[in-house]
Amino acid sequence: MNITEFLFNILIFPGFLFLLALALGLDWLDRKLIARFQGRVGPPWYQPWADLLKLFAKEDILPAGTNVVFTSLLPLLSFASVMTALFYIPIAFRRVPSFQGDFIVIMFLLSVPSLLYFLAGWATKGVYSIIGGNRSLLQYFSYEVLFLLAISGTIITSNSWSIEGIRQAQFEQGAFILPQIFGFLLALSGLIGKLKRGPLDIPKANSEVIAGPLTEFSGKKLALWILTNELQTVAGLSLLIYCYFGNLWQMNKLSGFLIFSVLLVLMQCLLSAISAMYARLRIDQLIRLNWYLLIPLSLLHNLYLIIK
Amino acid sequence: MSRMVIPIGPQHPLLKEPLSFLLTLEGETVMDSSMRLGYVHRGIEKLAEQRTYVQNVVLTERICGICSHIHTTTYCQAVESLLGLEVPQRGLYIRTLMCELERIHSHLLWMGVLAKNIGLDTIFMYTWRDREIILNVMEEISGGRVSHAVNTIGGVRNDLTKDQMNMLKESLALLRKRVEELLRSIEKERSFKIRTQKVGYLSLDDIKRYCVVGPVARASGMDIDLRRDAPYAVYDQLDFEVPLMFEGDVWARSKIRVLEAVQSIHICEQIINAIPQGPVSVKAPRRVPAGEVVSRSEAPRGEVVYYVRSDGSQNPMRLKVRTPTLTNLVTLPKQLKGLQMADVSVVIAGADLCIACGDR
Amino acid sequence: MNIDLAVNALVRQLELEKSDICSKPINETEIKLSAQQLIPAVETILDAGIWHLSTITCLQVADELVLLYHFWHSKGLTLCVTLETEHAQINSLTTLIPGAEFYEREVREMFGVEFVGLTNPSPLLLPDDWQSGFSMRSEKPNKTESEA
Amino acid sequence: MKKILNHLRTFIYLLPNITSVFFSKAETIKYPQEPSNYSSGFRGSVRINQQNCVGCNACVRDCPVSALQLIKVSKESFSLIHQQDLCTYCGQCQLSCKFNAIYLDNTYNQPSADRKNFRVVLLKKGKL
Repeated sequence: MNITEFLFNILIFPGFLFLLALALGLDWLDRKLIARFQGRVGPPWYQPWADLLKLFAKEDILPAGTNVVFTSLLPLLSFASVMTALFYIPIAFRRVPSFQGDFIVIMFLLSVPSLLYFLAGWATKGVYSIIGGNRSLLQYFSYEVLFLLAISGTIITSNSWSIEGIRQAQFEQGAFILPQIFGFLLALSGLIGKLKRGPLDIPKANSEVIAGPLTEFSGKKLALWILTNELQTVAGLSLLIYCYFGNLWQMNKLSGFLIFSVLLVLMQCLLSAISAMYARLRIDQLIRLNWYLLIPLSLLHNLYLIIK
Repeated sequence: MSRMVIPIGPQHPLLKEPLSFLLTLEGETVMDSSMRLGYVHRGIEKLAEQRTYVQNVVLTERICGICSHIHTTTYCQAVESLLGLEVPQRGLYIRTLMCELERIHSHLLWMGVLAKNIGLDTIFMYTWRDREIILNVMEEISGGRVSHAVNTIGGVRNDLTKDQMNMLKESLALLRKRVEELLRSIEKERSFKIRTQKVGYLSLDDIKRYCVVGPVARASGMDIDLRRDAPYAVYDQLDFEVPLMFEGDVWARSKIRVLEAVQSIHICEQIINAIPQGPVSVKAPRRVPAGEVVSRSEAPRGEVVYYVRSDGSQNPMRLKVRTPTLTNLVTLPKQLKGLQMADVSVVIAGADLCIACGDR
Repeated sequence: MNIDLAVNALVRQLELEKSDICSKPINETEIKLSAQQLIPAVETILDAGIWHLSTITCLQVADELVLLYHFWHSKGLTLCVTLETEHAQINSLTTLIPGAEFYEREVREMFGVEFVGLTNPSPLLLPDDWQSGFSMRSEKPNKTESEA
Repeated sequence: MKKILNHLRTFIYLLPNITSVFFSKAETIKYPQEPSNYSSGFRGSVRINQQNCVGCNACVRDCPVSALQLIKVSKESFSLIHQQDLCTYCGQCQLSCKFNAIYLDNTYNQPSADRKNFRVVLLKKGKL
């Protein structure tokens, strides 16, 4: 591999620029869809780009008494961890280094931003940030378990700890979406909590805690946080697609890319519809729902898969 | 657990108007709260003493941006009774029509704010979309979307034309469909119900002790409505029901408001069918004889009280305005105590605050 | 129980004279009381089942402050109490009617009437450091009213 | 069975609504592309009938915000000035005028960055 090809891979395709376009495209789709569900026109396609550019150009203000280095590191670290996770997820028709256990690595890397999000709340010392941070940690302990338990149904069936292994298993056994539809739905609800989308946008509920931990952030740091969240959406959705629809396309083919895109858009539609349909839950209601209902359900689901 | 004091307001996304709360939190639970008003205090009562009765009609309209018409209605009623004027029936009918349109508009607006505060933006957009129908009708009739300037001492300014009545009829038919759909949604939608039920409970006894009025009182089972109990304008000639609920929580308040909007549509339809022909206003003298009067009417949020005292000159000697928001505000510390932080927004929205009214 | 019965009960208990009672437009009855009679009068009214205090109006007539307590129960009932402008003082109603708190606080700020026993006397509308006196008091205290 | 279905339906209650709205036209308008139109009765700007005005001062007296100003030299020569930045467009002047001289119509004033532009001389009669 020569240096130009390497740089092209890192920066443009399938690296940074492509992922950015994908993330912002999904963001636009989300906003447009919710707007249409609510009877509005919605933003034009370049709106997320414009927002991002504007934020990068804005002045960066932090409250007095906060540690500048620490607060700058937080969004950078979370951005970096999501980008690293995306390196291991085979987006579109890209081959990635796959090894036994890369699933665990991805799960870890995807949960790092949530922890940093909580730290951001404590680092900026605003009352709303602290409440938002506490909420995000509480939410982390409920949805993360749910997401992991639900998606591990596919690991049990495929008997593999790598994404490629799960995908290969589906070529033999058929897509997991049909036999494991409940597991898929549970994983999706876990993902909603992970992405802090409505109706589980409790840590950043704007009628209560303004913007949660991000209240005091502005400018480039806020832009990085937002970008992280959008990239997390891409990562989470493609993880679900690989685990549940893995056999629908071949790698390294244009048709594969198209099928993958269609699936991604459909999943985004589902997420948008869900966030348009429900009111935000209260944090205690969420925890009760998760630990009394959804997590026992996913445990039962896994138990059933093991016995079978 | 350590206590934390968090400010809500004067600027906060939850509040649409400035009001300051200081909540003492223990974890996520509200232990104590204190409240301050006055961020939009404009001294309207004092200002009114320096203006003529005619100018005050426009001034009282500026007290509130949502229920502007009811303020002028109550004020004009007071001055008319001091003058001993008999307002023509057609004028009274148009006045009542605007009151009811405004009630629908206010209730829909409020419903949207509640839905927005619990994160159900879809309902917010739908109710504000439906509210736009009413605003268009009101603009067509009066020439203003919010400040209608329909009332004048001695009657109303605008007459209803045939075209306007037809437009009104069509809009009301569409609106009835939409409001009934909204009623079904708040009865059925699960996440809405679990967020609003059993939140902000007020018992019948609390209602009496705090002198609460309007939909908040009616949601706790207090059967009080000035339109029926002390009819003004032409309410004694109209047929309507006063919905009543006994749960006393925010969900009951939201349902009762939508039920009232349905009743208001019913009243508007009656008015269109029954409106008599004739003049809409009589000429009023500029000087008002000395005397005092207390005028009451039922605003969308409850009882509005105007006290006007005249000393025989062109200017009122004292104009006192009591708006329903104040009665609801008094109960807030009681409602908030022991709640989750997330429910604060629900309770504050449920009280249907209009701070500009409260401050005056 | 309606307003007329409450008025009769008031007359019996406080031994009021006929001239203290007058009727006003829009179904309103006004009763003149002295400052000491207010609390027993409100107790009588509450016993009679009239729980709704609409508002408290304060106004300045010549060098006197007039407090008007507007009650309502299908019809209006106004209790009228006259106070001296200097060191105006009256018992608070908040123990009987907690809902009167805001009205009393407002009158206290705007007219300087001291309510004895007010549960929460902190400022409501004006800033904490307000020092410009009582803004609703008349600038021309000599302006007299020509009663009709 | 029907009861269970109804119960399940409450979990996705808004789904029919949002799908039907999704496929219908948007309620909001793209502002600069689609002009918003005002109703015939909309109170947009203050106009005057030059012939009818006699300079009686009725509108100036009743204006709640003192947005009108009458400069009167004699019975024949006077001018009426309208301060648009003070005006609330309440329509009281139209109501007070006995000669149908001053009225409000539904044309709309464009905003301006300069205060001078808001001072409009509605009428100039005679020698001032």
